[in-house]
Amino acid sequence: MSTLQTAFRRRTGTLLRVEDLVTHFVTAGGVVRAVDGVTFSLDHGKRLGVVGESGCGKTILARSIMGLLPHRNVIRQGSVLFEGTELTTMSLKDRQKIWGAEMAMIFQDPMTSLNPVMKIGKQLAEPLRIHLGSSRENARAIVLKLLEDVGIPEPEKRFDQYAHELSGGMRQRIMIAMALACGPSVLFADEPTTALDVTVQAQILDLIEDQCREREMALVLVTHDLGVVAGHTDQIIVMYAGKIIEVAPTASLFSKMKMPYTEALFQSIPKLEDPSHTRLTAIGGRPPNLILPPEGCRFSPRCPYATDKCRTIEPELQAAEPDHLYACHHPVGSDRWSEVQVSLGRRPGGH
Amino acid sequence: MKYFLRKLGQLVIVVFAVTFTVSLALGAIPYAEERIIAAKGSGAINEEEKNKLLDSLNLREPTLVQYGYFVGDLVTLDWGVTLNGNQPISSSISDGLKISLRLMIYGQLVALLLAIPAAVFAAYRSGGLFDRFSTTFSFGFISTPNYVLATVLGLLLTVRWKLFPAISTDVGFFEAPWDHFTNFFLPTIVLALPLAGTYMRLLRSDLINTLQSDFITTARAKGVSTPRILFGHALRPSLFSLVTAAAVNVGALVGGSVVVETAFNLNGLGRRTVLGIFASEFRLVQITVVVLALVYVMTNFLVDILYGFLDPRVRVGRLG
Amino acid sequence: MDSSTLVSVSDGWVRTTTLTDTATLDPLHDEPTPPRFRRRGRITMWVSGAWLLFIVFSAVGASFLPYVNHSCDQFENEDLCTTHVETNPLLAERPPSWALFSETSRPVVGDAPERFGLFGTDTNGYDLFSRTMFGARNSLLIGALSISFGILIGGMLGLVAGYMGKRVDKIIDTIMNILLAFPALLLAIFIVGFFDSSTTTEAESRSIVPIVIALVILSIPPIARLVRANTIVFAQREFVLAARSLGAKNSRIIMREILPNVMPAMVTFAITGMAILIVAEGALAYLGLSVTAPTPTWGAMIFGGQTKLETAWWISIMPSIILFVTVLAINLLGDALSEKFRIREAIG
Amino acid sequence: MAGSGHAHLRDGALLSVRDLVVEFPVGRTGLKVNAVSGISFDAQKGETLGIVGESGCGKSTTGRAIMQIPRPKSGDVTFDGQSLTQADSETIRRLRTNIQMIFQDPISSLNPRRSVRDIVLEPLNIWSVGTKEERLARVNKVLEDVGIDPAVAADRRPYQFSGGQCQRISIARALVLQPKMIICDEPVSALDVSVQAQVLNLLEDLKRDYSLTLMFIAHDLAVVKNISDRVVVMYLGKLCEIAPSDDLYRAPAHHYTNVLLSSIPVADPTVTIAKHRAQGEPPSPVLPPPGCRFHPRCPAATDRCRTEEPEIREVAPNHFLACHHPIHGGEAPVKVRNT
Repeated sequence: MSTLQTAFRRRTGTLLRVEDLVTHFVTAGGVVRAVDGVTFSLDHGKRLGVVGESGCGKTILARSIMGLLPHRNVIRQGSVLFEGTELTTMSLKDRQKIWGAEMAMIFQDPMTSLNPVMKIGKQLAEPLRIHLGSSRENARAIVLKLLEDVGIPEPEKRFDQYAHELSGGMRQRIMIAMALACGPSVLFADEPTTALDVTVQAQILDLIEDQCREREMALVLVTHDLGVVAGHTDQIIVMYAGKIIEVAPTASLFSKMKMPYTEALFQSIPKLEDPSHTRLTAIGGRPPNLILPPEGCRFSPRCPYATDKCRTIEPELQAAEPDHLYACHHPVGSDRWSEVQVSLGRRPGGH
Repeated sequence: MKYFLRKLGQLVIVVFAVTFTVSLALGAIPYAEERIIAAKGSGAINEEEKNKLLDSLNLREPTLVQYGYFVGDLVTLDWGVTLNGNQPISSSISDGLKISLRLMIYGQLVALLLAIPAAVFAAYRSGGLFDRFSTTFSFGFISTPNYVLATVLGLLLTVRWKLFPAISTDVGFFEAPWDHFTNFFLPTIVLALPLAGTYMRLLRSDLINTLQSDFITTARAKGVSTPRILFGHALRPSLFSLVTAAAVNVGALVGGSVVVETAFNLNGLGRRTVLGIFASEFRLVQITVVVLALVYVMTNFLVDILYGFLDPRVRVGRLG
Repeated sequence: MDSSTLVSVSDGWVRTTTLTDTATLDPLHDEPTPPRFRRRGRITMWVSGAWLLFIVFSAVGASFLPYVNHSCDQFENEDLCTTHVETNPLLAERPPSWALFSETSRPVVGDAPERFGLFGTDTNGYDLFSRTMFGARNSLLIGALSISFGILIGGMLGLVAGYMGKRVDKIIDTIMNILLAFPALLLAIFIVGFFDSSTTTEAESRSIVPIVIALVILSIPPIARLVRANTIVFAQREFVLAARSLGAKNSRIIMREILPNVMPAMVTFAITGMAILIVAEGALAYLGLSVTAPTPTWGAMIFGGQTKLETAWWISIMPSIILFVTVLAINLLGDALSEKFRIREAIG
Repeated sequence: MAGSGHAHLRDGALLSVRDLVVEFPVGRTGLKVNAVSGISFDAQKGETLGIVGESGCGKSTTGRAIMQIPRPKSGDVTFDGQSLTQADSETIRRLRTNIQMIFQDPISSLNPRRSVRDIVLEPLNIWSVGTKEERLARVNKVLEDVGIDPAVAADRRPYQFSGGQCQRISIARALVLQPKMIICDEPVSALDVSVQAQVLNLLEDLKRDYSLTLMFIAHDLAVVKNISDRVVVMYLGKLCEIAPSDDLYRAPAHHYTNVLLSSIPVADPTVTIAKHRAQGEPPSPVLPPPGCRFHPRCPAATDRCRTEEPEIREVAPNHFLACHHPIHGGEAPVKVRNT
C-alpha cells in the first residue's frame, strides 16, 4: 500500500472493521479485562467518537486496533480489518509500515508526547523519511508546508526548536502535523485536548475537524468529554468497563439515548444553561474493577433501574434503530425506567 | 551562558576550599615536623639544615600566610623536590598521572562498551532471558571488590596459566603495542568489570523508564523501526545517570585506582600518594590531592556542559 | 452518602486498580512485573537473607560457636588444636581438605594432617575458616557502624537541604561538592593516617575508630544527595502543603510527613551502602591501613595471602569468596527491597 | 483588562484581599513570573466565591497567597478582621487553621504512609484538641459526614481508595478543625464526571452543615457556575470580571469571558455556538503584555488597550469589569438550536 497511491484512491466504503476485539492484560493482581469484545466499523472519511470514563478501556481500544501494545502479558483476540487487511496477525515489520503512513495517532499530553531532545523539524521529517523515503531537503519543504497547514507561525524558526520552547497548544499542533505527514486514511486522537486550556482546546478541535475534512481522513476521537464528541463526530460509541454499551449517530445519541449509563453520564455534567446551585445527578459508586467485573450488566451495581435480571444476565447489544445499538434490559423509556423515575420524583421522559 | 558562568563559579569555590583545606592539613597533622625530619633521615642532617627544611614548608607562619605561600608555589609550579631521592615533585606527579590516566581511560572505555549495548538490549526485553542473565552478571561484577578480582585473575591468568606478566610495567602503546596490551589488559579488566556492572544497571533502569514515556509511543505510532527507537529516540534522554556516574568515577579512578595499581605494581598517581603518606612526603601528597581535585572538578564541569548537549532543557536552567 | 462507595471499599478491591487508561500501557515491554519474575526475586531475597544471618550469627558468636572456635577433641595431639589465638606451625599453609588437586607446600610433620579444615590454614597455622568468621566481626561492625552514622548525618543534611531549599541548600550542596572533590580512597587513607598516633611506620594496634570516621565521611555526600533529591520530590507533594496550612511546624513536617516517605530509599541505600563500605574497608586493609592484630578483617586476610598466591592460593582466595558472597547477598537484598518499595510506591 | 481598583470591594466581608502581588523567580535567570499582579476581591460570610481562568492565570497562586504559602510580595489579606499579611509566623500558623485548603490531586494530597485515621487526626494532634477519645470521636464524625465509613476505612492507607474517595478524605482533614472558610483548589478536575458530581454535591451539603464560606478555584466554567454565588474571572495575574454567577454567564461583558464561554464544548450536537475564538494562546506571565493583558488576543483591542490598563468599574448592579470596550448590552455567546 504505497501512500502515494492512497492519496489518489477513492475513499469510500468501509475503512476499518473491528470484530469481537478482546484485549486483556496479565498483571500481578490478575487479568485486567481492559477491552472485552468490541465490534464496530468505520467508513472512509467518517468521524467516530469513543466516550467513557477513565478506565473504561477506550484508550486501550484505540491502541489495540493499531497494534501499539506491549508484546508481553497481553492477550489480544478478535479481528481488526483495515482496508480488508487483517492487522492482528500482521508482523511487527509490516505494522511499522502502516503506522504513521496509513494510520496515525495523537496523544493526550503534548508535553510528553514529543521527544524532548530532538529538534521539532527532525521529528516531523521522520515519518516522511521512513515511509516516503524523502530526501532531507524534500522532507524539510513538506514539513514547512505542514507546519503552515496546522497554523504554526514562523515555521522556519520552529523547525530548529525543541519541544520545551513551545506552548502546549503549539505542541499539539506539531503532533497533528506529524500525524498528517504521510496522509494517513485514519487518525486516532486519544484525548487530544484534555491537557489544554479551554480556549486552546477549541482551536485544536477546529483544526482537527478542518484537516479531516480537507484530507478526507477518518477520525477516531477518544475522549471522556461528551461535549467534545457532540460537536465533532458523526457517530459515537459509549464504552463502560471494557464493553460497548451504546452506539449511535451523534444526533440520535443525544436526542434518543437508550442506556441508563449514557443518561446518567449526561446528567452528571454541570451545564451552563442551568442556574447556579442546580443539584447534579451523581452516579453513585465508582467504575468497576476490570479484574473482577460485576456479573450480568457491568453497570448494574451503580444503576438505579437495575433488577435481579441485570445482576445475572448480561444484556446483548440490540438495535433501537438500524444504526442505534444499546445493551440494556431496561433502557430509557422502558416501563421499569418510568417507574423508577416516578419513584425518584423526576418527570419521566426527556432531559 | 548564565548556566555556564554559574557552574564556573561553583568550580572556583570548590577549588578554593580544596586548596585551603589541603594547605592547612599539614599543620594539623600530629608530629608533622618530626615525621618530615625523620623521613629526611633524622640523624643525617644538622640543626641548620633542619631549620631550613622546616622554613621552606612555612609551617610556622600564620594560617593565611601559609595558604598564600602554598597557592603561590602551586601557581608558579615551584613544587620542590621529594624528601627522599630528591626527585622533582612535578615529574613524579606527571609520571604517575600518565599511568593513572591511561588506566582510567581504558577502564572507562571498556566499561562503557560492555555496559551500553547490554543495557539497551536488557531494557528492550526487560524481564526476558538476556535481561535476567545480564542483571545477574552485573550484580556479580558490582559485588566483586577490585582487590578480590585482582587476586583471582592474578592467580588464574598470571600464576597458573602465565598468560600475562605478573608485574605490569608501563610500556607505551607506540613503543611496543603487544606488550602494552598484555601489561594493561588485566588492570583494565579489573577496573572495568565492576564499573560495567554499575553502568549497566543505571542505564537499564533509566532506559526502562524512558521506554515507557509517551514520546516513545509517538515514535512507534510513526512507524519508526525498533533499533531506531532504541538508539535514536530512547538512548540519549536516558544517559543522564550514566554520565553522572561516569564523571564521579573519573575522580575516583584517577586517584582511587590505588588498589589496582598496588595489585599490578603500576606506579600510578594513587600508589605514589599512598607511598607518599607512609613516607611522610607531605608536600607530594598535598600537591597530588590538589591535582586530583582539579581533574575531578574539571570533568564534572565538562559533564555539566555535556548535560546541556544531552538535554536542551538544561540549557535554559529548567533542570540544572 | 451513597452506600455503594463504601461497599466497594470493603468488598474485594485488590489494592487500588482504578485502572487509568494509560497506566497499564507501556510501549516496548511489559510492566507491572510478571508474577514469575517476582517470585524469583523473593527466593533470592530469602537466600541472601539466610546467608547474611549465618554470617552475622557466626561473627557474633565466633568465640564460643563450636564450628568456628574448634574444640580440640578431634585431635589426639593437643598441639594440633587451632583456634583463633593459637599459632600452630605444624599446620602452616595446609590446603582445604576438599582441595585434593592442591598439593601442600610444606612438609607434613608428625601426625599433622596434609589437608586441614574447610578453608585450609594460613602461614601461621590458623584455621582459615575460624579466621574468616572472626574477621567478619570487624568487617561487619565497621560497615554497620559507618553506614549508621553516615545515614544519620547525611540523612539529616539531606532532609534539611531538600526541605529548606534556598541558601541552606546551596551551602550544604557546596560542602558536599568539596568533600566529593577529594579522591575518596585517598581521603580515607589520609584520615586513617592522620589518626595514627604512632609517629612513623610502626603500625601498632589500630582501633576501628579512625577507620569508621573515614568511612562515615566518605558516605555522607552520596547519602545527603539521595535524601535531598527524595525530600524535594515529597516536599512538593500537596500533603506537605496541607500540613503547613494546618499549622504544622517545619520540624513536625520533616519528621512526620517527609521522613517516613524518604525512609524506604534511605533503607535501601543503607543496605547497598554497607556493602560498599565493607568493600572500602577491605581496600584500606589491603593497603595495610585497617585494624591490625590480633584479629584481622577480610581485606587484611586477602592482602596477607597475596604473596603466597603461587604456593598457597587458599589463604587469599577463601576469604575473598566469603567477602564476595556476603557483598553479593547484601546487594541482592538491597535490590529486592528497592523493588518491593518501588512496587508499593507505584500503587501508592 | 488588567484590572486594578477597588470599586467592587464590599464592607464587612469575611475575607478581603487588596492589591495582592505574587512573584516567583524563574530559576536563576533573574527574570520573574508575575503570577498575581495586584488583584483585589472579597468574600462574604456564607458565600461561595468562584475563581475561574486558564492555566497560568494565577488562580491557584492566589489561593495559596491567602494562606501565606508563600507570603505574597505585597498587598493585604484580611480574614475575619485580622490581617494575615502583617501577622508574624506564629500568629499565621494559628490563623491558618481558620482557612483550610483542598487540592487538585487527590493522591498527592494524602501522605501515602499514614492511615486515613492518622491523616484526619493530625490537625487535632498538632493543636492538642481535647482528649484522645474526643479527638477520635471527632474524626469518626467528620469521616461519616464526608461519606467514608470510619469502621471500614480508617485503618486503610490512601492507595486503597479511588480518587473520589481520597478527595473526600482530604475534605475531612480540612473540616476537622472546623474552619470558617475552605479554599478549594481545582478539587474536581482530576476526577471523572460521575465522581465530580458526587464531590460537588458533597461540598454544597457540607457548606450548609458546617456554615462554611467557600472559595472555589477551577478552570471549568460550568463547574464554577454550578457551585458559586459570585464568580471572579482572572487572566494572566489580573482580574477581568466579577459578577454574581448567573449574571456573568447570562451577560458576559468582558471579551475574555465571552471567549471562554464560547469555547466550552456543549454536550448537545443541535447547538451551534457562535465561534468567538481568542487568537493564539495565553502569553507567558514572565513578560506580560503592557496595557490590558488580554489585548494581544482580544477581538476588540484598540491602541488604548495596548497602553492603558483598564480600571475596575461597575457596569451593572453588582457586575464589575475591567475593560475599555465592554460588550454592550452583554449577551451570552449566541447559541443556536439547529432544529
